[in-house]
Amino acid sequence: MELNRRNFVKLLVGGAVGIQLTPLPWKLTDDIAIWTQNWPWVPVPPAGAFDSVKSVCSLCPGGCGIAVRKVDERAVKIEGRTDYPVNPGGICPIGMGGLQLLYDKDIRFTRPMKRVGPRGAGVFQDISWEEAIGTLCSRISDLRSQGKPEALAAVDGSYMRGSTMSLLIERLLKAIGSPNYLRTPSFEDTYQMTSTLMTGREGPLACDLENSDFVLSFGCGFLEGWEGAGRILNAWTILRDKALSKKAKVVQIESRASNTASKADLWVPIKPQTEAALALGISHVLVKEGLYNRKFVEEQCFGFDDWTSSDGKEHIGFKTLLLKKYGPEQVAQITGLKPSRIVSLAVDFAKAKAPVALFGKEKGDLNGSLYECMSIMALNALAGKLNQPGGILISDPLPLGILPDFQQDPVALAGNSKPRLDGAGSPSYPFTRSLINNFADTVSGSGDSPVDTLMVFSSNPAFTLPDGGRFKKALEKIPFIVSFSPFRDETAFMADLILPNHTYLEKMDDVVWPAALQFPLYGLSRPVVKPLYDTRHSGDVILQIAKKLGNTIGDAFPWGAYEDVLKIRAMGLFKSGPGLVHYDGKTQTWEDLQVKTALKPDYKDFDELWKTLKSNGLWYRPQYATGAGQDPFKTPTGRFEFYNSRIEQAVSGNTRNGSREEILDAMGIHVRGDEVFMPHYEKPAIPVKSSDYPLQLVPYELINLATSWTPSPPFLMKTLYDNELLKDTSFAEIHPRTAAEYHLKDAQRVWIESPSGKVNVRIALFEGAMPGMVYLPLGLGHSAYDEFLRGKGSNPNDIIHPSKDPLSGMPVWWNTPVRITKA
Amino acid sequence: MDSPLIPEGVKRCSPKVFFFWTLPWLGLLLWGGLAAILCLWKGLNQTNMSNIFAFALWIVFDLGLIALGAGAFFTGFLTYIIGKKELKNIINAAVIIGFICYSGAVAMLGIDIGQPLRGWFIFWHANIHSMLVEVSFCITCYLGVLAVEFIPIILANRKLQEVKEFRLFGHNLHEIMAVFAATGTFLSFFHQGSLGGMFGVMYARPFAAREGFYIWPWTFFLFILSAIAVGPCFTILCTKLTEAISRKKLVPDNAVQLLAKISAWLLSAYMILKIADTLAWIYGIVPQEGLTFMDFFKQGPYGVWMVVVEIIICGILPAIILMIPNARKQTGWLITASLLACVGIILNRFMFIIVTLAIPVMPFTRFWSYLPTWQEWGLSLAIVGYGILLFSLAYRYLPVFPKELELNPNLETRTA
Amino acid sequence: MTPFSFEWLWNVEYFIFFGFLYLALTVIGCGLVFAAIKTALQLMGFMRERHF
Amino acid sequence: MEEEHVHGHRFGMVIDLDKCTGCGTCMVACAAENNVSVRPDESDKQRSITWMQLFKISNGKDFPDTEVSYFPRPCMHCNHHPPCVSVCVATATKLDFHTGIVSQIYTRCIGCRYCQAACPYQARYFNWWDGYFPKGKGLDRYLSPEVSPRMRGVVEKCTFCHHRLMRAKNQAYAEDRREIEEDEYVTACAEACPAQAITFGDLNNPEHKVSQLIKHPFAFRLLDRLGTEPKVYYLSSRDWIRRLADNFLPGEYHPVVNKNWMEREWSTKPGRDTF
Amino acid sequence: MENRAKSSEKANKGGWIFLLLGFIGALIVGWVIFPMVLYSKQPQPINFSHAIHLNPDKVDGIEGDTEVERCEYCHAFRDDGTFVGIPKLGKCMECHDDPDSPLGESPEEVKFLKKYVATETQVPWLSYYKQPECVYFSHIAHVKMGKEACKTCHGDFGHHTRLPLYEANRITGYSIYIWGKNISGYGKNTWDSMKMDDCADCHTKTGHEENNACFVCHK
Repeated sequence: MELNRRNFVKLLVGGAVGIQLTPLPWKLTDDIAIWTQNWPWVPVPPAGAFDSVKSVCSLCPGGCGIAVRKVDERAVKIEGRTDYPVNPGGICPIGMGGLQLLYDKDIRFTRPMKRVGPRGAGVFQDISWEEAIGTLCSRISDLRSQGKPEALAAVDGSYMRGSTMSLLIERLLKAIGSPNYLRTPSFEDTYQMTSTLMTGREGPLACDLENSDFVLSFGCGFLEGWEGAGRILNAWTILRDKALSKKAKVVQIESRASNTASKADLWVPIKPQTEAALALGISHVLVKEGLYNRKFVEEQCFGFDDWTSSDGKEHIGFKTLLLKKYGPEQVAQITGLKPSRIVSLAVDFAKAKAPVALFGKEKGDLNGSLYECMSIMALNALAGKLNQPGGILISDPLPLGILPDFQQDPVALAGNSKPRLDGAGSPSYPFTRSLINNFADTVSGSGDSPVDTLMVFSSNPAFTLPDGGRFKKALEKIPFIVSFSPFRDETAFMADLILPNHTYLEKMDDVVWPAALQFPLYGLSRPVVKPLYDTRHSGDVILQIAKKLGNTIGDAFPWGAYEDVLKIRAMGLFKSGPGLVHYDGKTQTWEDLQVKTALKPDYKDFDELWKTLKSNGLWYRPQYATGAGQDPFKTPTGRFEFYNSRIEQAVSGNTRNGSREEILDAMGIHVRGDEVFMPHYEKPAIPVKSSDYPLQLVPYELINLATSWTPSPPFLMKTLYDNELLKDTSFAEIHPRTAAEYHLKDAQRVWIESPSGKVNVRIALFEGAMPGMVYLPLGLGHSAYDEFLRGKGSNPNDIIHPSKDPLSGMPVWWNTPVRITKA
Repeated sequence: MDSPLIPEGVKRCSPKVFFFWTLPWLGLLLWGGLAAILCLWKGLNQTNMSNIFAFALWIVFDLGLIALGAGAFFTGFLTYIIGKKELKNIINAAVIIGFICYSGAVAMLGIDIGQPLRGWFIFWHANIHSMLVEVSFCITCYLGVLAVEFIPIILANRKLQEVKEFRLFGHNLHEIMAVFAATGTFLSFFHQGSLGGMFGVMYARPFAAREGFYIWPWTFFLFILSAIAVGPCFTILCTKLTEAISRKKLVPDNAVQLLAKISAWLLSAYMILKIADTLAWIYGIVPQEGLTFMDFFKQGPYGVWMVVVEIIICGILPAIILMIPNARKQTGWLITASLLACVGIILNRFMFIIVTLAIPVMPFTRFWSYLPTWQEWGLSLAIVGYGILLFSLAYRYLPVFPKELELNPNLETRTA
Repeated sequence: MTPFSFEWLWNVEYFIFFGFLYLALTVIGCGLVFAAIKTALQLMGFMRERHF
Repeated sequence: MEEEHVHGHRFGMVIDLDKCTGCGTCMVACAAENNVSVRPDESDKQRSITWMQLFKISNGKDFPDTEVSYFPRPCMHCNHHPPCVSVCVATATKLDFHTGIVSQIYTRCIGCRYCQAACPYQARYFNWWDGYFPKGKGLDRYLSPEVSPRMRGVVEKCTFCHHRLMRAKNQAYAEDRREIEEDEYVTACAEACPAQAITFGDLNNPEHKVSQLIKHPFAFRLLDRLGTEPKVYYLSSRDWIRRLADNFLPGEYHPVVNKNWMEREWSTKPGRDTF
Repeated sequence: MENRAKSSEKANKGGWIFLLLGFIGALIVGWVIFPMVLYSKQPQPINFSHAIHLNPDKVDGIEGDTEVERCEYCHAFRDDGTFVGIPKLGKCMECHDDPDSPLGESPEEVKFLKKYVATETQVPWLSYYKQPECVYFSHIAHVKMGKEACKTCHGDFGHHTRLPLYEANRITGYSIYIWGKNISGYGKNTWDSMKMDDCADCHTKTGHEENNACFVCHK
């Protein structure tokens, strides 16, 4: 009866049987399964009250309306607004992923900081706002006391020209006394020069895509994010609907079978950067066949026929130039097209009721070529489709309130009178406002940097500039760099002081005339969530800096907060005439644009306008932006100028600085005679032996990758294919035959090498790539941000070897000679 | 020193030798154990399985094991239901092999699913239309049956026999073995079949899809047939292997020969039906879905050669060899044939799993390839190690082969 | 699954499927219990154990 | 299971491939709406989770006749005997006859992946890892409470944003309605598409746009001849795209003749094979 | 051999007791000890008396003719049809607005005013009836469209003067109200447990089988 082994076994057996008759084993089994259903490490999103906050997206010039879905204080989803006239409900993938730019802590600066590690390492130390602003101010005062305020420079990358932030930045520099206000180049710059020169109007590009029936696109990446996807893709859909019933047609002129090229009704593959020649070739046919708009050309254009100037000098006209140099055969030679194709394109263009020829490569967030842009403008003019339905609309800038003038003290006056470091506006580049690539060369060129302090606003030039890394080198020389970026980007990593801005979802800021929109619109974003961290609106920071500097500078900024400045701007809109602050989402703005009936504003007084603007983020005038309808041209001749008097003045006006030859060389213009002053095609000078670099690098953009200063939301990495990015390597698209020449297999690792450097990528064989070209996607190859982007792929900008665009002097980023070697 | 445990009168190697013999297999177990822990702890990202290769090496192993383990139920069926007395001399071995295969398979499945702790949902929330449910039900039940069939063999151990309870219990169980054999046969028929059904019913996967009878696609019956045809071959292989290693005769020839003969007939039958099925598939389903037979082998390493090898070299050939009495009487031929048959069936399972998944169905999707990680290999091989280990132990300590003494009289004297 | 679960459907498929499952389980169970009881009886001497 | 359900709703989708620009907004919208986590390396396409996936296709012609296009592929919510439903061991996925939506219950799924093997559209995704939400990184701060985040080891897939149907119903109930309007229930991808290529609605309701669109001669379905009867339809005027939607033996495919394009309206020879 | 057998026979006498002992022990462990160990108990941050608040003589302002309406006064529906659940502090402060002047004489209220109203911090209530993350439950569908009384699932909570202890399953973290107080999982009232089967049974009984489709209650 003792508890021996045998009985113990019995005890256990009894227990084993008994326990089966209790809930224990069964409940445990169940509960353990339930535990796996509620693992503590799986996040449980807190529930709450749902809400939707209306705002405007400012991640690109597109300026789409967004509605942010919120649960209590959390933003959980971004959706497109259906009550916003730019984008009926849809937005682009980048905007859709925007919340990650807000909440992903590792890509943001959460408070002011100063650099402690070596430049580029991204090692910083927290400091207070007072200290941060103090440091910058004392630096500036020192410069002023040393009498060289011009040693202060600022880079501004805000998308909209004339946005209030840009205004304040330029104003601050002026008040301090530095002319060195720089902008990152964008296609708007090229267009604005073109427009100013040919039409005398300075408004932004406004094109009436929705009403076109023949879109001749010279490399515009409509489906790659051209001028903001929200509106353009909707226009695209409208064109598709018309296309099915053969009412409209899109022709894409591009060297690669991009999405746009593939989805267009016709793909015209031509050699990169011969677009100007093709445009002129088409013009040639129009003129030769008499298909151009005689009335318009005779009544409203200047320099079409040969003419004699007041001094009795004979000048050839645009017509003669076209007929002489741009016959189909000649152009076919240049572009690699069949002459017949050029003719047929011209015929279609002429036949169409509302044709438009458009420019701006890829997304249009990089500059274009001035003469090319002019040639295409000229084509539109010949067809007489300027300010016509479906065409390009010549406009004046948005009538925003102007900030009051202010006193400059002697130091400032002295500083402002100094020449710009980038030579913009100088005889060599008379029409360009900013040449950041020259700036970089000047800085790295001179012994010790002429710039002491550089302020960087909403831009990431160290990554986005197509300059083969020149700007990055320049940064290394600049003693003191201040970044206002909200993101831990490449440029910020070079900075000594960080004054982080809010992200676009945390602040109120303006979107001035969304890119390429055909009617004037002013968008106002608002904070959809309270700022998450100790960041400050750069607008307010500028005001605080000015206050601290005091004197005339302080007086130049009499406002308490950034919002006050915005209010002044809005006042201008109110004064400028009727407008609307509501959009019902039904009436298609692009349909009743021609209605000339006087517009009745939907606000009583300015207060109502301002209140609604702040809550609804919208002011617009649903009418053609044709300024003063009748005579839209404000050129010296009052006409649309094929022969450009301003260039003429710029050249002849400067002959004292050297012979005409020298000046033209300085301008980078190789043609001579009257051709200089007219749209023409110049074969670019390739700086290197083509035998060393037999291939040509053409960077391209993807709509699902952010290529400008804001990082790509991690979500986008899901949308990349594994022949675009594999692990940490990006791909170069080349044609199978080209690959065969170099014995390269698909997905093979190679070096792409240009005079400026080399990148390591894999090969992606693509039949749609033009033989002899190498296509690299922009937007990859970050060395900053967090694990989602850092070290993923290579950045073509690092090896782009830019030549200077004639007359504008801007970087030519679309043809870099390269060679390819196995890695 | 473990001599009191060893069956009376038989000779076994010294404990030392036996210990060293177990080492490599213990090693495999260790490797597998580590892999298993990793997979349970960190999840299946430890493997190279993917959304394309949802099933992979482990499932191939599972199906292989279960097919080869079919010897147990079929021999049991022949012994207890049909009453082939001579098979009594091999039934124990068959049962143990069966137990090893099934327990191994179930263990692997437990790790192969993403949420092992919810495994019992299969039973509690069963979707009776799923072939896999049928499989799970029958496999688990049958594993139970095998355990019950295994118990008397364990209790027959010399030491355990001394305990009266065990002695009686074992004996009583043995008396009603026929009942269990019957149940096992029933269950096995269904899960072997359902395993085939699993792939046949994937009608959206043209490579696997098959027509069928009522709810059962032809693969259902083919898998049963192939399993009972090859199971005995595997039993033969194992016993022959044991004989080779222990260097003595363990099973009277009549038993082996009987099994071989039955295999021969079944294998032939299977081959005929398999070929018929393949043709019906090539000229029926495949064109229906807009494909040709050769389309399946356009991409990737898997070629038509696999089909040829499976059907001719590993199907018809062994069938013929086993069919010829003089051939199967020679150990060499017997083993070759059995081996080929086993390889054939594994190849067959491999094609139904890996190749089916590797072939994209959407015309614009591409072919993906798959290589197992060390974790996957580890777990798979661990089952092998576990099997050998268990069988060795059984052979050493249990009277697995009743006729061992008879067949090796000369050794008797030398045992202590 | 038992007929008490809401997922249970009262149709023939369920009867057949689970019928067989529970049948198999019962047979195995009964087999074991039978052997066990018989052993017990024999141990307690209520039942003669055949000698072997 | 076999029963055809004419009663109730039958929600479905029509995707116009002429309009689809391959921008990927649908993919992002889907991931953002449904709490799909992003891993540091999403280039492992065999394991990355994209309920809505864009397949890039090419007509395979050489320069300059090359053309690319895209197949946005959500779950097809097969209407007839969905391959995945009948094989699921734990009844974790079911076809609801009253909505036509194929549900997937993550807490029921045991991760056997049989459904993945059975689905020819690669529409099902296994959670090889736990969601990537490092502590303090903030990636969990934009998660929506309307969709439960998944744990490692279970299969997930497109649900036609079922929670949006629930949202719409709640709204309707609050307004004393039982039925919901066409525009009240739209999937996140359809709503987000900037080119409005995706239309969503009730295929059983003749009023709804989808049930008209599917009658268009250009309408087709993916792998139609398998007999899965997807509730996702596609439209394309381009022949090579329609041909890629299914497997065809030589001579089996019959092009849809598009009269509009046949008349040579434009003087330029269009380089498209639909002409 | 022989005597060894004998000794074993001897030791066997009364062996059955142990068998029985094990059996009974197991029963006790399974039915008594296990439930005690399984659940953790913790009190609510402060006590709240539904009874007082629902008693028109004690508290006025909580209007509503039917009981449901009175419940909805605090546990309200939003305009989009979603359910507030346990009201946020703001709702309480509609009446308890002044931290220094209690409306009743309960010390708990003083505590509430000092600790939460004064500092405007939300009360960390422990929700007895919280369904797990995987469950989607529409109150409006049941209460407004289905005309179900609150007590059908929540029991007669309106007459509690004290909030019961919050008991959570240590393994699953579920409130005991989900599985039910009875460890065996059985209960006689509709509100005794909130398992999936309970929902489904009710759907079936009330003739809404279609609502047993998975996605109706899972998200």
